[in-house]
Amino acid sequence: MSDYNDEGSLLRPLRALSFLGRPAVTEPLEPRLAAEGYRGFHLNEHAECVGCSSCQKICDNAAITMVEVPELPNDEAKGIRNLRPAVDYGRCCWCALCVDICPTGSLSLSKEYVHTCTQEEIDSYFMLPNETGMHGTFYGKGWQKTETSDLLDLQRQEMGERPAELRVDNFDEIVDGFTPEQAMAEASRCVQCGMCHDACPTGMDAPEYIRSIYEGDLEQAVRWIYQSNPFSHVCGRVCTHRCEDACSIGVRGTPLAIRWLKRYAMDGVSHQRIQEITQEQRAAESTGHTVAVVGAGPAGLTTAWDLARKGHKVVVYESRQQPGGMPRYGIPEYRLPYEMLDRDIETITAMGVEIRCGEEVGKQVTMEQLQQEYDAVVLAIGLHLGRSTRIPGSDHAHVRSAVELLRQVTEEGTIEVPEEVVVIGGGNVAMDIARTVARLQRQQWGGVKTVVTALEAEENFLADPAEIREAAEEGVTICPSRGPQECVVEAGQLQSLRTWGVCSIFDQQGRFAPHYDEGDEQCHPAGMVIEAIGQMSNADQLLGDMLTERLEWDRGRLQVCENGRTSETWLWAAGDCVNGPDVVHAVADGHRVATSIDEVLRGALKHA
Amino acid sequence: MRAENYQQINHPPSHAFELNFGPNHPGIEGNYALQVQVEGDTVVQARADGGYLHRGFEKLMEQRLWIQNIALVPRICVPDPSPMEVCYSMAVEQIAGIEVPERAQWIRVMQLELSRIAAHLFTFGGHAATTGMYSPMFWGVADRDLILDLFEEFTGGRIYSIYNLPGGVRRELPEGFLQRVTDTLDYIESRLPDYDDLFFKNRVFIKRAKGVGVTEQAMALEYGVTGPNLRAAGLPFDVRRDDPYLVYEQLEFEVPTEEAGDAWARTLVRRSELIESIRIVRQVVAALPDIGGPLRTPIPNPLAWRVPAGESYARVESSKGELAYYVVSDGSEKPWRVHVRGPSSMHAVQVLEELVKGGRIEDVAQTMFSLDACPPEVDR
Amino acid sequence: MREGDSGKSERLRHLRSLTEIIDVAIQFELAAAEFYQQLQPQVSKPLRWLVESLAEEEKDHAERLGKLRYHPDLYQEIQQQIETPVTNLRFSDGLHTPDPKLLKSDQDVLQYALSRERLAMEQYRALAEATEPGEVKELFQWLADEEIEHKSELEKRYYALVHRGGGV
Amino acid sequence: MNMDAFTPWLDALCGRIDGMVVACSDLAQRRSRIDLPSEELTTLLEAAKGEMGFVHLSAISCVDWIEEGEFELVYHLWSYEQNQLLSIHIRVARDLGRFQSVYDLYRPAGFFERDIHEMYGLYFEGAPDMEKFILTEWNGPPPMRKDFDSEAFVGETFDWQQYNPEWLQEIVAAGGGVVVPPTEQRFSQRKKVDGPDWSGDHPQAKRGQE
Repeated sequence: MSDYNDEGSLLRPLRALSFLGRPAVTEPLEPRLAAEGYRGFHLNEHAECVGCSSCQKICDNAAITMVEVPELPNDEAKGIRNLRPAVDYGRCCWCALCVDICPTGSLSLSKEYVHTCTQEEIDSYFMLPNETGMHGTFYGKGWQKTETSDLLDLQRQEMGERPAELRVDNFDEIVDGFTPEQAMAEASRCVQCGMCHDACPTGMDAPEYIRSIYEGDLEQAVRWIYQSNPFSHVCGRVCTHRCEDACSIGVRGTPLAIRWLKRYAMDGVSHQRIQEITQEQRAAESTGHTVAVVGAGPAGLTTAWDLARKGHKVVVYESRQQPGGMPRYGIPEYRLPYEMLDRDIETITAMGVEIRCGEEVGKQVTMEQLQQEYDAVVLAIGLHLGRSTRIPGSDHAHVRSAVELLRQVTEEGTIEVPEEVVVIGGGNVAMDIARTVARLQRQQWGGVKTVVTALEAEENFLADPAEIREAAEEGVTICPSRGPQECVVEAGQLQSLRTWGVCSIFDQQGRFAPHYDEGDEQCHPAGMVIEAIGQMSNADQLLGDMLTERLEWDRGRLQVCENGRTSETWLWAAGDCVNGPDVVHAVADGHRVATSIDEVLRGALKHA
Repeated sequence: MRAENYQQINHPPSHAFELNFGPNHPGIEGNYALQVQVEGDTVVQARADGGYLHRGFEKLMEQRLWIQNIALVPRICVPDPSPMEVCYSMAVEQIAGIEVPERAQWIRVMQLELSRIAAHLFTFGGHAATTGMYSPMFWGVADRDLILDLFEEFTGGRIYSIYNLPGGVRRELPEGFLQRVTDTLDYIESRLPDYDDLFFKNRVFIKRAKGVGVTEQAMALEYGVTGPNLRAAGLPFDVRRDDPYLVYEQLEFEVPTEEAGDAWARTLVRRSELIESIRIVRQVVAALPDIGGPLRTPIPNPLAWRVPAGESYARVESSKGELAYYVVSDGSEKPWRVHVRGPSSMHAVQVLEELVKGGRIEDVAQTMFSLDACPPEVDR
Repeated sequence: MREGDSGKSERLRHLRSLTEIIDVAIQFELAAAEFYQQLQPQVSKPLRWLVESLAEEEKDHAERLGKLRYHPDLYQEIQQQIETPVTNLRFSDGLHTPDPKLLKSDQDVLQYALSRERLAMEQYRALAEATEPGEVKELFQWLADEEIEHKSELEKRYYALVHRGGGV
Repeated sequence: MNMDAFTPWLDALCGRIDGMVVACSDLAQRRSRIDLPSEELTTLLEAAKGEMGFVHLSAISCVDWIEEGEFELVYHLWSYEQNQLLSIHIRVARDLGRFQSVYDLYRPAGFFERDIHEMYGLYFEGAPDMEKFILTEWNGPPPMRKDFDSEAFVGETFDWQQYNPEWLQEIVAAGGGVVVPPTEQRFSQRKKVDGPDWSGDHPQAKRGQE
């Protein structure tokens, strides 16, 4: 306690007179720079910013407007928009949350204290931050995102998977799927920028279903997923996930595991309930129109699904014994259990789609018949034939095509494989067959001697990096930059694959033009060589000469308009046979074609 | 109230006059009004009139993401903003069950105490000005600026630090910062004799302040007075010591009191508190180099963060007294309710009305400033 | 002027030999173009565009050589008499026509086109080797390089088709 | 201070007051919560103040549970003797709009009840002063009620500052311009999407160009 009774002194204040003798404190007139880490005005590295709008979402004062700057790049596939934040300093409160949430780290604040102007110059309060700052002079960065201040979780939840030694001798699914905690944590990383939606060929509402997962409402997530994709189990497992390439969290961190989240949502709701949910969207009445779809793969069945839920009668003709197309006959079971594919197909048939298996168009039924019996026909036959390198010796009986072998494994459950196998190709099909063969070798020979040779250097492989890693874990030897020259055959026996080293693979325009180093020759011993390179269809055979002749073609593929309609008004084409191989693209195509057919049929209804 | 809306109170013809203190008045931190009736120089009736700084913070907070409110709350008390963000963060942490890393707790204590020093310096200046002493006013404001320099350096903002997040603090202290804190504290300590000469022990000031605006302990308790104003009436209660938070339990400090409960006693309590705060900051400065670890327990992506349903009542001791946040979550991305219990809402309304009654006109402003009434806390 | 006249006729004499070479080359390209044109209706419709594009390319090549033939620089530059090597006859080998029924796929067509270009390239290279250093040798080498260019262009298409599964 | 007395007192109180529930009591954290019927409030406050020294009414908080049609009133009491904070939760019907004041027991209630009346429209009977304090010139509904949309009010009442700086004019001339105004992304204004719209065709619109 102070001395409350102190009466004070009248003289003590006079001591302050001593200040007259002290030097005056002077401050220079020039503006001084603020401290490191000061929250001044915005700076934005335009080359780093992807226009994701996260800054706008976190801004509690609605101070940020997204402005389209046409001169900047705009690439949906890469997750880059030409939008940039403009800041209204009449609203900004300099909290720097925009900096701390920025997924790319392009935003920072400057070390300037002051901006002021007259009422006439009020427009200067609204500015598009760039690298230099609002006054045209760069004074250095003030507040920048640090590891501590970063508001984003850049690390993906690790997906549990069975270790290589447990998976290499069987075809059980490899990944465990997310636990609820993992899914929640993973979903919480999303900033809802929608880059994934824009990059997805079928425009999946990933931000919405991720949010639903985060909110613990898996049924709602399923509802969002089925908005755009009836192959939800399939895509939750084997989608090429372009969404993840575009994810803005992926700019500095690992992108959200969008595909695994979809898998989680789909697995989290019972098959029964999923069917009930999907039935919500079924049209109440039948339209009386009939549509035939040729090929029960993702494109064909998506078309059928869309048309069926709109009330059209759809019959799908499938030449093989079971529906599913490439997901069944091309993708090994350790990536996609047949049961999950069956569930997707059951959901589709529950919508009223009829699938007739073992009815091959061109044999049991002709296109002409379909044309007569149905109001519209969709060709969705995929690319089921493997290309051959046609190098010397490639006509040997033990030189096989990957797609055919994979199909054989699906149909027969297993095949006999030799002790040494060489695969040609660096795509996902090559990995699929290599890992399948590796498993069969482990079962039949007790060890894995599978070699993958690809023209590409490893960083240019078309296969998913995870596939390459997992293949290596399972004992597959990856030989990048090898150009196949000859399947060496001696005395009628396939001996090996002879390859040359590839010195360069692309020309200056980025086109495929391998150059070989002939001195770098290797012979990979092989009892079987599997070619896993390009794929093609046999559309012309199936269509018949007449129809093939009538139709218009574009560079060897059926010519279709943007809605998938061919030059024949009753015939549409969808999927890989039009676009090249990709499951999610096929689904997107299915939707497009179905929409077009629906419009045409309804138009016909109106005029009739 | 705007001038055009002002209606003169009809009072009986007498020698009583009505005076308006505020809403713009140098004796008020911010905008606030006190309508007083005087007879001669004596105040016979007073009525507080608030709302000039009402920005609807509590309503706004119900419409914003949990962490967006961090940018909002410091604005509720301009002279002492740091307790606002710390208290809000604490309330959210309690609901969400977030442990704050130790280092962050120490840094928060440093922030709070630096803020208290700045706020008290400001109050000294303001109080001095209401008694006609302008040099201490300039000193108070200028020396406070040195603390603001420190804030600028470690939080990125001079006034509104926006330095806390639920879970911890936003960034590491700059290189060599603790030394600069020590230097500034040394300087402020060295200034105290100057303040004593010109202000605390200035006979003129003592004469003016003694016996003005007396809150005896019983009255203080009855009216819910807290903080320095309560301690000036002899009750040694301090939230930091008696309902401890952060790492205050590990710190040594006194809870200074006075008995008289008048304007001077309140100022003396603040002066002692300033010394205690310097003492606390020095302890933090000494301890911090040995306290490693993270600064922040990560929270989920703030754009989606849902704080689990629940409620909490977080209290801190601000420079003005007991500051509390009552926060209710319904489990969504934004608070369902945030109630800010500003300490001034007690001593700036009912207490003030009571204290100026019977006093003299010239003491009204002094009474307000000696209570450290902060209108934005009342208005929110 | 007499000197000039005789110089001119001398050049023309040489020129005729050089232009003859180019003419043969043009004929080769035109023959190829014609072959592809005739092939078109005989292959399946989806392949026609490919055959047509090959015909266009060959026509382009011929035009390019045609431009060279009448290029004024050539008159001035060429100083050397040519002995037309016997290998010239080999051009005709490249003119054999395959059975269109064997050209079932885009890959078949491209393979055939590649073999043609390879043949031409080898032909010019052999001519260049058999010629004394000088302008004519350079001309052959240039022609060989042209064919290498055509061949590598086709190879790129071939790789894109066969190895990357993309369009031709 | 008798720290040991608090818990037995709390237990005993439950026997004395009908419907009183000790929702939680954490002595180490110095926090206890009591839920009780609103008519028992005064009894409890008297007991707390008289028997356990809860002389300090730290605050009265009002929470609008609009869907349940209730206001929750929370009386935060502090005992300087026990060093304990006691939160007393009661619910009053929203429609009724009135409740009894505790001003006689706690003077600070004068401020808090006046504030709640102003902000929520809950009238306290027996309070000395229910005059407006903060919203002197406000004639609208009590703004803290959940059914009052303050942002809509602001939107209707105030203009958005319009800017047209040169840089923006140049961008507009080049074919760009404002794509997403802040209001669209503002958290409080964000459209609440309940679920997918399955009525129409499959949507393909890109988000960036919304």
